[in-house]
Amino acid sequence: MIDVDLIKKLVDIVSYSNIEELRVGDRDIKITIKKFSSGKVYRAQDISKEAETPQESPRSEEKGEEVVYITSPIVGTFYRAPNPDAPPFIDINDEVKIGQTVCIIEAMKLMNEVKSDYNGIIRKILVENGEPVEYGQPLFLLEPTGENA
Amino acid sequence: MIDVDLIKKLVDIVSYSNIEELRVGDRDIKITIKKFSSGKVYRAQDISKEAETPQESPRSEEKGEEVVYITSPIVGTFYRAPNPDAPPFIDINDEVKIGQTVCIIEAMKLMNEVKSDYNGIIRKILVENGEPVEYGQPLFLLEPTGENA
Amino acid sequence: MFRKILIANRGEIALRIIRACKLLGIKTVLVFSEADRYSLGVKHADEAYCIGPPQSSKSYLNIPNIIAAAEISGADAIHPGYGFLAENADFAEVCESCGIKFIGPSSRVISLMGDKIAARKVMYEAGVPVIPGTFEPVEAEKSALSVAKEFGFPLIIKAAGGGGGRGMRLVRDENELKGALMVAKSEAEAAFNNGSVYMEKYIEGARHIEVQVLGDGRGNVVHFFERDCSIQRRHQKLIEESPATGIPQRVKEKILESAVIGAKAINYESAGTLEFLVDENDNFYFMEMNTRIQVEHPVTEMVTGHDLVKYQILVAGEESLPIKQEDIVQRGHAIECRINAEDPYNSFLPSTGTLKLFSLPGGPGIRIDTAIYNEIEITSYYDSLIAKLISWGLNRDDAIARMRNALGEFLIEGLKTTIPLYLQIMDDPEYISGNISINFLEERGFLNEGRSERRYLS
Amino acid sequence: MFRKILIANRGEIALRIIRACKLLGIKTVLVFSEADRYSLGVKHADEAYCIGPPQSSKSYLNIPNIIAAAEISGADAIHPGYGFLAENADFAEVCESCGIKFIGPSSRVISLMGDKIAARKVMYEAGVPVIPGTFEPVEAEKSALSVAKEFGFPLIIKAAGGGGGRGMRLVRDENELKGALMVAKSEAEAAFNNGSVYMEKYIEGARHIEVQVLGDGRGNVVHFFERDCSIQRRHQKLIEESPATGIPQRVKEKILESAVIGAKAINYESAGTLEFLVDENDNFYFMEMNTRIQVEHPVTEMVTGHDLVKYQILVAGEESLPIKQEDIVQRGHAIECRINAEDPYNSFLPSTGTLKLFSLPGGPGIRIDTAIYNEIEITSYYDSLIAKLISWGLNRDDAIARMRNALGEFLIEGLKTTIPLYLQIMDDPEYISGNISINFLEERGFLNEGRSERRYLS
Repeated sequence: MIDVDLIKKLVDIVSYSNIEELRVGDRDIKITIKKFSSGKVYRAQDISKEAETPQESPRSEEKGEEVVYITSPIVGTFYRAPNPDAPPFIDINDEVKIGQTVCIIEAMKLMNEVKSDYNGIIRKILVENGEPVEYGQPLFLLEPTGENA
Repeated sequence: MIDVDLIKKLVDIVSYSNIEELRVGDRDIKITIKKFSSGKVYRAQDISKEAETPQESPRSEEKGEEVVYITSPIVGTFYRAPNPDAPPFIDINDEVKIGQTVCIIEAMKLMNEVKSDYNGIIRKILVENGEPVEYGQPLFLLEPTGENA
Repeated sequence: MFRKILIANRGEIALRIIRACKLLGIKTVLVFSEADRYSLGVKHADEAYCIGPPQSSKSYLNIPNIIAAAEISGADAIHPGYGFLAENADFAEVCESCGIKFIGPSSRVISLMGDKIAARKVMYEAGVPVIPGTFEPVEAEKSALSVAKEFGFPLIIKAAGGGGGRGMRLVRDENELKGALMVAKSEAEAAFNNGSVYMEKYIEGARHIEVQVLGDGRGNVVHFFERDCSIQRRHQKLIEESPATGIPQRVKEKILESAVIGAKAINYESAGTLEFLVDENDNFYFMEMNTRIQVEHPVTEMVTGHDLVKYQILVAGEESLPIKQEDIVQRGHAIECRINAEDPYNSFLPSTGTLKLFSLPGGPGIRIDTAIYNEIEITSYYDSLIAKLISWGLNRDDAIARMRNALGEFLIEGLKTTIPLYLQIMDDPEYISGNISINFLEERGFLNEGRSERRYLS
Repeated sequence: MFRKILIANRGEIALRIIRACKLLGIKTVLVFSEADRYSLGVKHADEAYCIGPPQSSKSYLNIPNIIAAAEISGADAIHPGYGFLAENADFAEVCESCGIKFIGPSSRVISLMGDKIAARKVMYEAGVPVIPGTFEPVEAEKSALSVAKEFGFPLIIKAAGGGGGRGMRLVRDENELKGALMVAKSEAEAAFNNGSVYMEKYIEGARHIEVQVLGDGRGNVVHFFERDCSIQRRHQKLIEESPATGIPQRVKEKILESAVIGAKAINYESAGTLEFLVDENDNFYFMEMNTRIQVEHPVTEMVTGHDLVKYQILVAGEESLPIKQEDIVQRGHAIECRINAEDPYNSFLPSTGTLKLFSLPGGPGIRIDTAIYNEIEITSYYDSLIAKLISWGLNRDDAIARMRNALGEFLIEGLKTTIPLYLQIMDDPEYISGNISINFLEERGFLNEGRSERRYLS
């Protein structure tokens, strides 16, 4: 049984202390308390900035399901369609195949097609049309289907 | 059962200490205390210097027996006897009483008697005759006997 | 020259003195309290001795233990830094009687300048302009009233025994006089063990200008130009700069000349500072003299290139000036911000805790004097200064721009500091234009209404 | 003036450029590799974009991604720092064609000075003394032999395509000539994609003296005096100082004059450095020109007080010199030690790992340019420079004493660094007396016999 009150108390204890890690066991007690393992360097104002940057890892767990990301291979401006009047290459819930063009990234006046490395279904589009993207930035979240080499 | 008060006490112990890790066991006790795997700042040449400085705590565990230290209340030069021709105030295995003079510390040409705060038996003399001592430096290690207020 | 110097201080100034000693090849002994066992000073000194528990009264003010540490280590001189025993004539006298050179002026001069009334008198007699006021202690309301009639309101009542705002009262009219006199006397008695007070005319909208001098104790004195320390809160300096801006060159020269005259009049030895008030019409008045190295000495070092602590030691050891006046030349502009562990938005309440230090500023024109390092504990035992950040530029605008950037480069956590306040000041148009006075922080709205904000004149 | 500058670099020089931009009120965009996401530069820049994986070839040398980052951020200029793309004429040309100002000389001048043979010729024709040698590539053994007969042994074969010791061979006699020529050519081909080599007389016991210049691209050039960078290992500078010591004033003046003549001859724009060798008889010879800001520029800044990176930006933005020659004045002496993550007692093997930083030096006369902070990981992707420590004093002895002390104040763990070597050098009587040459480290026994110690001329 999970005792919420207990957890809250433990969280408070850690929050208002100088420790960084607390492990609690049971079946005749096992407690580990750690103070400052190291810590990354953030100023307060950086934390939000950092939080905006999605993880670069192309594979990541979300809600227990396996998902993958298509990330930007270059720096430039993200476009969902080949030109302003055309329909987007793909939309949410579309199925994509390996090698299929999913978007265009414009850089130095060149239109660079980005192709999917996965078979799967588009579950999220992570960048607005016309927005700048950096190298490695996740563009689409896919639920993989079938074979993914 | 997990005892929140116990945990809070342990957290306080860690927070307001110089240790970095505390592990508490059970089933006939298992305690691990780690002091600064990282935090403290020593250059290589400092480590020996630091190692020479005994702990200031008047009470400390050693080989499972309880021992106490008589520490220097002032800065000066340590003398075991009232003058060079006299026998030392006390020697190893002597019994001392609270208030008994155990040594002299010379400072600014004045001889300051140091008296024992404990009843006990002298087990170690930690400073050589004529050596300088700093404030709080352990001078004698005692095995306490009888009543120690 | 000295073989070994004992440093009777802590924090950044202890490190500063160690650096000067190493420049001169002199060994260092640092004394420390139990709270400072893991300080950088202890790490960098050649020897270090614990002299007592954390409380200053039992450690850094413990004269017998400090002298004993000098004896057992064989130190032949003691540098007192600033604060603690730096202006304690008794300590200087004990050093003298023990054959240990006190790096500073003689106990006689410390006493003389420590008595603010006597100091006023000496300076006045030497021809240095002093603030209009009394040259004797003011005892009773009746004599206070006659003084008030002579000089007019507003007036300030000050303690003869010391500075820093304690025992000080601004009196705007006759009704306030009696009460202010009583409170000032009892505050002075409590703070300095000396209930004597004196009265001065209050100088409106004044700037705090001080002159760094160095004397050899034989009547030879050089100056290192002036500092403007007007940015204060309750007589605590927060920002200092050199040169002073907005004061005509001829007035500056008069002030420098007066400072040298004053220091010569007392055969001053060592580094010292004569503090002046400069009013809106550029009249200037001697206020008091500090007979020690000051917190803000780095701005002078940045501008002149000279090492004041080194010179302090050289003068003490060789009894002659290591430098001629014509070799002291200003270049550019320097600003110091005192980074205090205080909450500038909550009555400057001291902030304590374990500091997480990630990164300190650096690069061109930036100097930091600090003893902080990652995971050091900032306690309430000592003053709240954790770092001095000094910026330099070829002109004041560059010094301000570099200061602004360097303040932003501080990456520390775990404590509130005065950094956010300084960032605001560096963007303040009045500060940037050099339009500052000792009322700057109040007038520009940088001081919140803290609960004890008005305890002292501010 | 520029509104926003993109910085195409990393580490301390990225921070250095950010500081100069902040001084000028210009916004900054930093590009970074995945290895540098948590760098101080990323924290302190106004904007930052990831441009590739850790390998330089895919990030800091990735021209399309860097230009794209300038486009999406709206940067109107790019500062290349040193290394990476700083002397890449193609990159400068791409910037020019995209309407982004490259902060440095034109691609034409970069190309010209990048071709070491062409540079020799231009300087020779301008009247700058060059090392006796060839003005054309040396192709075959036969022509090499005739050159050798003209100038005599020992000789050096150098690559036309670049510096830094690669493609360089010392030839002591005729027997070594053929083999050395072949090896040098193939090494030059591999390193610079250009197998052209040329030959110069070897100057015995020379000192490396270089002159910092700043030009406006219209024939106006000022110099910021000289630096002595003789303390080198395999043509990698380790310690630099300004002014040079032990060279007669009239010779220094000739060198400075030659440097200005040379820079004017190519209508040089931006900050640049002309490198000279000075032999034991105080003859001096132009070696090559670096068309970028250099690692060692801080020693010049400490001595002159001028901000070279600021001036680089001003010249690029305003196309005129921000300073007159007569306003550039030397004060005191500055020394820089390059703190590298290398084991000086094991062939300078790079040291990688997580750095634990406790405390960096500070106080009077100390400047640090570094991007390290506690727990940062030092990888093998980039060069091993982790910090530049610069000391300044009114004279060279004070600068040395402060450097010695500051080196001792470094409290870092987790990596081997060159600090212990520098501590030894600061105590070396020959170094202290200023008796240095490019063979100093070898002659004074500071180099162990490392396994690849003799791969390059040393």
